[in-house]
Amino acid sequence: MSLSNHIPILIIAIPLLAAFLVPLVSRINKQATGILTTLALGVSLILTIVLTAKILSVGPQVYVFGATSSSLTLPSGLKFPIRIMLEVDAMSIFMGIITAVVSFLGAIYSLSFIKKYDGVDKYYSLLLLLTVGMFGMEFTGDIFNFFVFLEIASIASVALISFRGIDFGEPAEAGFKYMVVSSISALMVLFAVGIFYGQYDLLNFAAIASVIKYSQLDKIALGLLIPVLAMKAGAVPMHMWTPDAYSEAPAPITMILVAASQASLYALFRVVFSLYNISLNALTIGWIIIIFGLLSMFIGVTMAIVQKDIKRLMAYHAVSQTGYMLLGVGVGLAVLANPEALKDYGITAMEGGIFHIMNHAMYKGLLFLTAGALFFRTGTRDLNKMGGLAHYMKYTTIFFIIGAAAIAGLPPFNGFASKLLIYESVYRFNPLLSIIAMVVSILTLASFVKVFHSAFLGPKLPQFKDVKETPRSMVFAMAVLSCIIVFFGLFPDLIVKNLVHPAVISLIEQLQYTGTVLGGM
Amino acid sequence: MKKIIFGIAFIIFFSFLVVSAINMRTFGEPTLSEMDDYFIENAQSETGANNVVTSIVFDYRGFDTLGEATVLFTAVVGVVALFRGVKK
Amino acid sequence: MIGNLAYVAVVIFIGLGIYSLMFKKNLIKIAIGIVLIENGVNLFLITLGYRKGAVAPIYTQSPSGQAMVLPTPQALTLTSIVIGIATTALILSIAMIIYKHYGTLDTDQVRRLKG
Amino acid sequence: MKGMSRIVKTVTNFVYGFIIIFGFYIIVHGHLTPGGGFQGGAVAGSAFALLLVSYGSLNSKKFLKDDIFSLFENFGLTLFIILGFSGLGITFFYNFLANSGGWFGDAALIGVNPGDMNTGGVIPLMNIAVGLEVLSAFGVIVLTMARGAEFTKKKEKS
Repeated sequence: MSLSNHIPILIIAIPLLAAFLVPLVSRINKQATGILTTLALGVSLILTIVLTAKILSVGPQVYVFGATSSSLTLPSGLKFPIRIMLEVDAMSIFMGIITAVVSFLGAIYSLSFIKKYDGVDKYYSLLLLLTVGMFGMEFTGDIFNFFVFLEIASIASVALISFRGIDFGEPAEAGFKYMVVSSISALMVLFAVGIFYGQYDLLNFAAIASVIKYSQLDKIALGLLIPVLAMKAGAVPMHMWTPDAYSEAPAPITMILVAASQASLYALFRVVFSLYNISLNALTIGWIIIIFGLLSMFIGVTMAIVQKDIKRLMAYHAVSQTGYMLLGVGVGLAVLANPEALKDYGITAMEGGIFHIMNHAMYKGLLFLTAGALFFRTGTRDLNKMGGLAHYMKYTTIFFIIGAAAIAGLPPFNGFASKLLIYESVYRFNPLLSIIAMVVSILTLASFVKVFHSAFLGPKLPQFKDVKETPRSMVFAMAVLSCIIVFFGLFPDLIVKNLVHPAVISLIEQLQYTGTVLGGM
Repeated sequence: MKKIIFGIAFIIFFSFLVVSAINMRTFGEPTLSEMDDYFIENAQSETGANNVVTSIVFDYRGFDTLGEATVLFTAVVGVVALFRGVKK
Repeated sequence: MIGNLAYVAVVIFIGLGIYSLMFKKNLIKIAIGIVLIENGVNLFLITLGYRKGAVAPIYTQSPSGQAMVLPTPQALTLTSIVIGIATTALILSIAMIIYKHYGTLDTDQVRRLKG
Repeated sequence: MKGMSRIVKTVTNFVYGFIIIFGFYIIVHGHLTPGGGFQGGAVAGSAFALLLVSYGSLNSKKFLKDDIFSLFENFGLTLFIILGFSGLGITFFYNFLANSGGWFGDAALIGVNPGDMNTGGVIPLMNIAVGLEVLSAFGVIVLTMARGAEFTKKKEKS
């Protein structure tokens, strides 16, 4: 069917078309905007799953814009591509699945969550644009195009963070901080694009990767890209925006923001592995990323324990969990040079790190949705004011237990699966790192027990007596997430073998990435 | 104390930029320009437009411009969403 | 060194933007800093695309027989200028709202989210 | 903000039409002369800023209605993405009108030529769509921020 090789662009174009139509539809009737948004994100979720099946069976897909055929990467005998192309390999479709699932459930959750606010059509339009920005960042094979979609995702998330800004001051302040951080990171990415263009006169990831000579300028471009993308992903030295942005945004948006910051983490891995793969001395860069990871883990957890606002606490945990991913992939990168160590534990470390990205998106999303449910019913996020909610909100309590157990890495849940992979492989690399990781995991469990006790247990408080369970659409979204968490927890090797492993291989083998573009097909 | 850390970070950042400016090829003589020469020669025949820059913006790199228009649309929706309470 | 004096000038321009972003206390000055960096990076892109003694890449009544400047940086800069407008519009509206709720634009007082 | 003096208002009444026409000229001739959708839209957008500044945001509600702007903006954007989709038979942004003899389809003479309007394939249509979108985007942003400035002038501690 002719449309089958147009899937990569349809995943991006359908939510974009829906984003443009939502303001027009809202002139007709208000409810239709929510349904249109959920429909558009549902279609792109189905297309993502179809594309995953295609990529795992056939191999990386390339989609060239405006060429006479969708896979004509090198026009008429040239040695370099001139058009923009989407290059979707196992790693980018892995991130694509996370984006599709998280944004679809976010749209369903906000069907009833957002009814309280006015300007609902603008909210849905921005949500669709944020999803388009994330899909674009993950699928594009062109560095300038990556900058454009990074900017779309940043502006849409800033507008969504300060969505409640009209009647409160704090969301505007959080939005301002996030805007400054994402402007600096986007502009330094543009500066690095300028450096690559100035040297090689090319704008395609794969073309530059095949021609890169790791000159003095390329070291500087790498030196610019790593801190800037780590800043966008919320790693420690520049994580100040994370607690504010995650706690002030509406709950479904926070869940999508977690996936958005992981999209820039994916960009960091893409730059390090696919652009610089063999040419950089992997040990030092690997150790830099490991240090970023360790700092994020430790500082994230220690800051989280003292928090009393439930969403700020979860935001600091998001920072510490990002540390796990950086640790896992950093170890994989550090041993990239010697093949037998790579074979021995490097690949399992990377598998743990990348699998942790998906697990984290799932259980952190669930935790933020439960916090949103509490806020939706009780109107407060302060743990001291909450108490005895387990009596009224039974489902939310169950979902919270599943989420908290998953983040702490308790066995039957998915957090355990990826953390175990990280522990055992990092132990062989350097025992101290894995011990720190375990200590951080225990502290995470401690802080979530505290949250569970102060928010859910305790006597029935008088001011919460009319609190009911959350509406059906919110319960449905949380139920789907917990089913995914339990499923991943019970059958981790099913996911690791045929989803995470190809993603890791597609990151490590640079030739597979450049081959699809320069080698034709 | 915060000022000193910010100062050091600024110095490092700025030295990165200055070193990259110094090492960049000399101004006015692009060492490699095959992609641009291809555009200059073939833009007229392939897209039929005299203005090569416009043919790049709308035909060769049209997806950038779609992302571009989306950025502007996001900014407009964001600004309108921020000031939706204004009744005047 | 003389060959790329243009780049050094552009980089100093970007450095000014970063300085005013990091060390200034007023929100509007931070917004100005971002606009400075934005224009600096656009300028950097444009200076990459210059060819000595070349003419604009447009075929309508252009002096024939002259080389043409590289067109791609101009297309990239066109896109990033409009992105600059979008970020500036959003940052200034957020600064306005902060001013309405906090009554001040000084970053030391706009500090309710702590810990 | 308040409107300006009578002189400025009369000059604006006279001038803003020409600015918009000049903006449309740049949009439509985007594929021949330097310019295009974004630059032309910006020039025409400055005419709305001029109207807003001279008449003030308080009583400019009469002739600068922002729901018409947002309607135009959505229309321009949907036209742009439909042009992108219409090439979907082959690939997403395929220039199906270039050198096809139909609308804007003539092949441009290679090398320096006086410039023939009927060339450029999809590019002039995209120019017009983007010009419309940028024009109305500036209108909406300038209007909303002017009203927002009026609204946030009163300092409330909240």
